[in-house]
Amino acid sequence: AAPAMAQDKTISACLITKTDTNPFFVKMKEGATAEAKKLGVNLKTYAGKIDGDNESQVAAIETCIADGAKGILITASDTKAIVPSVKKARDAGLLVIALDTPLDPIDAADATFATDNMKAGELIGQWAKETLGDKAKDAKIAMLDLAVSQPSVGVLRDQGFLKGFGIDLGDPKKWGDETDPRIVGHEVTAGNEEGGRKAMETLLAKDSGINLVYTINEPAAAGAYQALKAVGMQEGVTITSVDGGCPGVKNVEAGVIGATSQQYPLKMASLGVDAIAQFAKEGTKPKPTEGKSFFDTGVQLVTDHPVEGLPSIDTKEGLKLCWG
Amino acid sequence: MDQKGSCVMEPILKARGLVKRYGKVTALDHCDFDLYPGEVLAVIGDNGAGKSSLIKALSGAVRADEGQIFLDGKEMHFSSPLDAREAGIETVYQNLALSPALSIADNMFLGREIRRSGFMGKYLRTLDRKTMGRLAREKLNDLGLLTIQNIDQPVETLSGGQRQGVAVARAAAFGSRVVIMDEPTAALGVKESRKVLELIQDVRARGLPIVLISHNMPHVFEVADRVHVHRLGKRLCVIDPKLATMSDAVALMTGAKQPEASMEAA
Amino acid sequence: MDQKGSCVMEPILKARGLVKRYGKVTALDHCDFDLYPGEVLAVIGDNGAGKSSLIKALSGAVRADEGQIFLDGKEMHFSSPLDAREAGIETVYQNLALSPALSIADNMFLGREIRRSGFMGKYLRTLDRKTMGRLAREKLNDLGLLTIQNIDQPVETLSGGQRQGVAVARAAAFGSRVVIMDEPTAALGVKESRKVLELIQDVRARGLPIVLISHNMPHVFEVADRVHVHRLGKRLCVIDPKLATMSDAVALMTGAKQPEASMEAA
Amino acid sequence: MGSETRGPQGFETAIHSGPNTVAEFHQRRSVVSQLRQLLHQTPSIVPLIVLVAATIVFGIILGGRFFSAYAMTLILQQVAITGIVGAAQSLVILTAGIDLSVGAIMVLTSVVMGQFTFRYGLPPFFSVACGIGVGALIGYINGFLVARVKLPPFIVTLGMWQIVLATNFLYSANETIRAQDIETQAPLLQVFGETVRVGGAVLTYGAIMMVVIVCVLAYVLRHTAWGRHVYAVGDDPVAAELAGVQVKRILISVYVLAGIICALAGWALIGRLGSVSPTSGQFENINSITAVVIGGISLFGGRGSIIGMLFGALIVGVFSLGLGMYGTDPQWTYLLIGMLIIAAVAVDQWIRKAAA
Amino acid sequence: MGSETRGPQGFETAIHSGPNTVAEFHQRRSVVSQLRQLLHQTPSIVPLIVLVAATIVFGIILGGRFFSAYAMTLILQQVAITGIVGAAQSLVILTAGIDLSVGAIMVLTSVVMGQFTFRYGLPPFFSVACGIGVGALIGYINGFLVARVKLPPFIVTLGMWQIVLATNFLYSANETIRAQDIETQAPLLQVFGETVRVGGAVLTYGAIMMVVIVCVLAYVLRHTAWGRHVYAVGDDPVAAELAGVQVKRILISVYVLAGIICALAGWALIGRLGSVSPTSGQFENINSITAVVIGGISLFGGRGSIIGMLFGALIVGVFSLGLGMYGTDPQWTYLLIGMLIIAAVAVDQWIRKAAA
Ligand SMILES: Nc1ncnc2c1ncn2[C@@H]1O[C@H](COP(=O)(O)OP(=O)(O)OP(=O)(O)O)[C@@H](O)[C@H]1O
Ligand SMILES: Nc1ncnc2c1ncn2[C@@H]1O[C@H](COP(=O)(O)OP(=O)(O)OP(=O)(O)O)[C@@H](O)[C@H]1O
Ligand SMILES: [Mg+2]
Ligand SMILES: [Mg+2]
Repeated sequence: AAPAMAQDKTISACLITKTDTNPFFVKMKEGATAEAKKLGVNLKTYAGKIDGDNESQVAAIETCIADGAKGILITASDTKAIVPSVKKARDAGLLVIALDTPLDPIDAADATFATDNMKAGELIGQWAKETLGDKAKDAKIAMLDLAVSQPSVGVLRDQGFLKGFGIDLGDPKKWGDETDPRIVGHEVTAGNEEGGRKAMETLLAKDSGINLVYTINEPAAAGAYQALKAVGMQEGVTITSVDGGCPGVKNVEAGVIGATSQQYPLKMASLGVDAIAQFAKEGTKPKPTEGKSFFDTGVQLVTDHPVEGLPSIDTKEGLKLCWG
Repeated sequence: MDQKGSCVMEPILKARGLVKRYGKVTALDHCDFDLYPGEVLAVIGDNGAGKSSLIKALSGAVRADEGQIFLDGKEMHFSSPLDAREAGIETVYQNLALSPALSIADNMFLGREIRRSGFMGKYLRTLDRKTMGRLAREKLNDLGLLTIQNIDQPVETLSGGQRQGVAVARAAAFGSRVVIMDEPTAALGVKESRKVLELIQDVRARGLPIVLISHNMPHVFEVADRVHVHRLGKRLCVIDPKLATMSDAVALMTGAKQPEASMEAA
Repeated sequence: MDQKGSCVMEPILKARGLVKRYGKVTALDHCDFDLYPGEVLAVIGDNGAGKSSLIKALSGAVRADEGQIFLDGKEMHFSSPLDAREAGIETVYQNLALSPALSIADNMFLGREIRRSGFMGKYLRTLDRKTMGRLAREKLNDLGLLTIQNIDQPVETLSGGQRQGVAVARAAAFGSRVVIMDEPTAALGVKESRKVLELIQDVRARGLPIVLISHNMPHVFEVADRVHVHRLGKRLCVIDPKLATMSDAVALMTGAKQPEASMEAA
Repeated sequence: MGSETRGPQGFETAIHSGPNTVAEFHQRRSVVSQLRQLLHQTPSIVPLIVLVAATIVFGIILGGRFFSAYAMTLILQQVAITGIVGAAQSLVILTAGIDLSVGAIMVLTSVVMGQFTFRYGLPPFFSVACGIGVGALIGYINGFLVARVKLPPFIVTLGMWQIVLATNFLYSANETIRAQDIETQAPLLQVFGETVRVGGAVLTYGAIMMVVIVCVLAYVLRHTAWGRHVYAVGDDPVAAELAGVQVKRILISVYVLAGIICALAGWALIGRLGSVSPTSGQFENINSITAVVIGGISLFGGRGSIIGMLFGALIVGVFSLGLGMYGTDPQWTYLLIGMLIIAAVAVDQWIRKAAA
Repeated sequence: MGSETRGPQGFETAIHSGPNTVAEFHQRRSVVSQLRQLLHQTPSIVPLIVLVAATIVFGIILGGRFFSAYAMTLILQQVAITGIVGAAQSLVILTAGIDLSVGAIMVLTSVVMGQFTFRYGLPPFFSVACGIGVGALIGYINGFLVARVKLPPFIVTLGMWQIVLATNFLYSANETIRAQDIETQAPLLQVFGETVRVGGAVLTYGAIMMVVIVCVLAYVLRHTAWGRHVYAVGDDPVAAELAGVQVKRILISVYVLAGIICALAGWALIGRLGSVSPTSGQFENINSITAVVIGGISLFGGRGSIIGMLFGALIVGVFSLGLGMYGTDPQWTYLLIGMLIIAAVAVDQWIRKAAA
């Protein structure tokens, strides 16, 4: 094991996010930084260059070990590939907490504070199914995914949505292998507005009858909406999304997005920092949520058009809980 | 080694104490230079003596580290070839300075394009290709130098001799004060060289002074009025080709002989 | 226009019906060529007549579209300059073919490096820099061509004349059958040109035949045993400089005159 | 010293009696070589042919959906950003440079336009001007480093790419400005998203701007002294300098203009997205280089036409839309575009080799 | 025709009595110019100085944590992949090319090694050989297109980058092979992750391989004919061809070797990550170019040393680790590295200008 060098009195901790350009991770970082300041923890942040950049995260873990940090909070880009590095950190006596995305296997981390991304997808899938009602049978669905490299969040949300909507998944570990004719197509968006718009336009050109859109996150949804608006179709098409960021919830409020699954990055981050502080002081590790293999920070459906049998909160509530 | 006093005319182009260093090499070592109105001045010297460096300093292509340049007695500070050109000094460089992909006409007018008159030219800055093409053809024909069919063909499609011709014609056509030619015939055949020499005499006949760098002694002694002998980065002496022989010139530039008063130009 | 039959010797280097086209231009138009053992053959012609193209075809630098090349009567198919070199043909190209950043020694041995003997050379393919340096210096000194201090200095630090010298020395030192020189003196001063001419005579004295391309008639008539006149992409005739005059040569290459039997070389 | 007479050397007298023409050669004239010749003279014809061919092939495969006015104009909309940025890239590449920072400049300027309006409450018009100013400034720094400090453009803009992108994220704090807010408070920012409808055809002002920029630049490059000088600089900077072109000034002006065009692209980007998003357009540099290359502009500078770049961008647009509509896996689309790039230059090379 | 005598022209007789030296000039010798001269002769000194200086500065700021054997060797581990890929990149750049596909080749080969073992159940040894074969094949295609079809390396490898990356995603089906599986079933794949400990220093075989590859290539480039030819080709391919270098063969061999080295990097990547992850290393092309450029190898080819590239990679490593430990926001790190790139070439340019 590497020596934990200089025994500073202050506890130091690391936050390693997938990227530092996605607002979700930026907010997570803000939440963690605020909590760290409160607790007097010295928090350093690292990030990959793009979603899927595993190497940078490996280097970041090594840096944290060398730096003598007490614990690491990580949103892994490649949940399997990061495991050996995480093991190295744990062997060196660091507490490793997976945020947002569970590692594979989940017990590779000391604890996981995560959203259930599959669940998040399922919620909007179910909501869409109920909202469309009879029309669900012959819905035309556009799937706006993250990237061709199919990172796990993208796959989980996509497959969750389809599961919730009642579509046969094929291999649940990848998107694009479904045979249901209701799916017009999958396009990638890079999770931003530009990609969202272009992907939507392409799918619209493929089939102008699209009436349901799944988007990987709210920026992509905003882009998709622009594409619909450009052809005057914004009224007849339901857009669903995942994330629950403030601009996203406002878009739900404005009717741009029908429903979104809200997650709580600030909560994950602050819980994580607390756990590391606790671990450093008392050596105790956090426990997972009852009945689950991880600490579920929860996901809630945000919509102003609730459907029967599906718990949801309205946008007013959502705005109170939103991040950034 | 100074210019013998007795000359009544002022030099049109004069340089004093030019120094140019390239890293370890001092290519010009306090070099002087004088060109008188209406004359053909040849510059001769060994390879690497600094002839091209001198010419580049005079034409603004490089900036001398020290020294002064005077045009018609007025000190000039050329910071680019354009400055020198605007002062009326046209140069044919040893490596031609043509843009291969541009047409002959474009090359001839590069940096002095003619705009259309009226609105288009004034506000849209449209070029007057017709006039430029016509003028280019005229100049080339005037000089009888080339039989080029298409003034719009790219220079890269011309043979080496034709390119040399375009470069020489450009300088001769636009030079208003001084024309400088650095080894204009080095790559040329017998016939083509002859045309360039005739051109030099034509230009002199128009009253323009010419600086000619050449390693070809018969050519130098044929057309030059005075011969500037360059050695080790400076002017060794200026000889009169009517008083001195080619052997003298070669002996001087290779260091086999020291300059004698009897050969020097007035 | 064929070679007059009466020659008992077989040409060492012979070409028949070479054709080379560049886009629209036919640079070689069914050109023939003969070089006899031990002679200096000059090739003269206008700019763009196709002299360099001929030389490039003979030395493998370009592949002729049609035609055959024979070395010692055996047909050769050179697909690169290396092939020709391995057959003993060394060439000084018009644009030198030196690598500016490499040292003089590296340049001289480029493509024919000497490896160390023993394990290092055989398995690690280590170069024997010492031997190469020594040989390079010897060759340069032998030829008395240059006073270069440091054999390891990059070629780009040499003056134009010195570079020309390295290229010529390389060809002269390594040529085992034929040495070809394309305008070796074009950029050289009087002194440097003279050295190259002396070198040519040295090489001939060693029994090697030489092909010399030059626009300088006095040089050609000084060293050549026969003169190949090139015109419009083909061999017009071969003249004997002892029978023909420079005027004849110039008249022939410019098309002012048709070849006459009296001037032609045996 | 008998040989030392002045005047022409004796042997030269023969010259004047000779024919006075330069060497001429027979010319071959096969159909193939004539075609090559034509293609060589107007290099933008190749991409045009590819474009038309690709459109027809996709039209046949996909039928009316693809051949609709909507789909056709959609392609124009989709390539608007790449086309505008590609215009900037073309200018730089014509000078034998390359600009890896174009996409980053575009994003940063769009963020500046948005944040100046919303963070500092400046009037939108002024914010747009500031954004354009920022683009010009970054372009100036690039140009200064390339022209005056004489650094290779690849390195300068590689460094600048990272610097500008990092600045963008640091300055924007990764915050998106929502379309609704812009719509209500600063519609000027979205102006290039407005559409003109003619039947089924939907044209955005952004797409129109792209066409206008390309046409203006095509005019400027061909018919003004500045344009000729840009070509001369790219062709051979030393020769251009000696021939009296102010190489440094031209280079700097090219990079500044490229920066300004990128800022216009940033403005158009706001129109296209509705919102201001700091994560968009990071790969516009690769896209624009792809368009330029497929459009037949030489990376060595001095050759090619900006119209070709527009065709290049449209080819990529036709391929991505066509393949997307056909339902190809997006990964296959990437693969095909990769092959397209190589094929495009291979064809170009073939033409050049032949007609040189 | 009196002047037509054979033999030297009369005026030339004077030559032989002259001094027999070439033109010589006075030489200045200031301290600065001598320093410049030294730096010019051994170009890898500049990055070495920067490396040492950066290490010292971070050591002072961060104290013992940074100056530990562990942290120092950690840098070596962290730059191992970039260093190996950078070696491949250096070779290509020395021939005046550029290889944008290096990172993609690396990932694809690591995926091939993993999938051949786990999907098809081939013996790991054989899979590794196949991976290296794939690397060599892609390199060969690059080399063929550059050398024989004469396409610009930038375009060839830009296209190849996209093609290889898409192939990688399609072939791997985006599946990561887990470390545990590799550990139990094919430990050979992870061999470069094994460590050697000397006190606090932890060296992986991967880091050792990087050093070995760089040293071997440094030897080969300097002391074998092939190495000299690589420089000659980068310097002036036409001259090299005429001087008897088999330019095409050298170019192809360089790209093939680069492909093989990238495959070795892919193998080392498995060791470093433990697992086989198809999403890794997409930016290795930019990283390796950065290392090469900071290391002082000229993008115009023919100049620079591969040892400099190693220093360049280490400089980036020192900066990333140092800034990371200091707690800088990652974006600031990118910003500083961007500036570092520009500064590095600016210094290099200064040295060259002076000593040319
Ligand atoms: N750009 C440059 N960088 C470094 N050294 C140079 C440069 N230009 C010229 N030199 C050096 O300056 C000296 C003089 O060169 P210059 O070209 O002026 O000689 P020259 O008399 O024209 O020779 P030539 O007759 O061969 O053309 C030479 O030693 C040359 O190597
Ligand atoms: N690489 C090339 N591409 C296109 N055309 C070429 C090429 N090389 C030569 N040519 C053309 O072929 C013809 C013959 O050229 P070549 O260089 O053989 O002439 P030359 O007799 O050596 O002339 P010079 O005395 O000027 O050196 C010319 O018209 C030239 O423009
Ligand atoms: Mg000169
Ligand atoms: Mg020639």
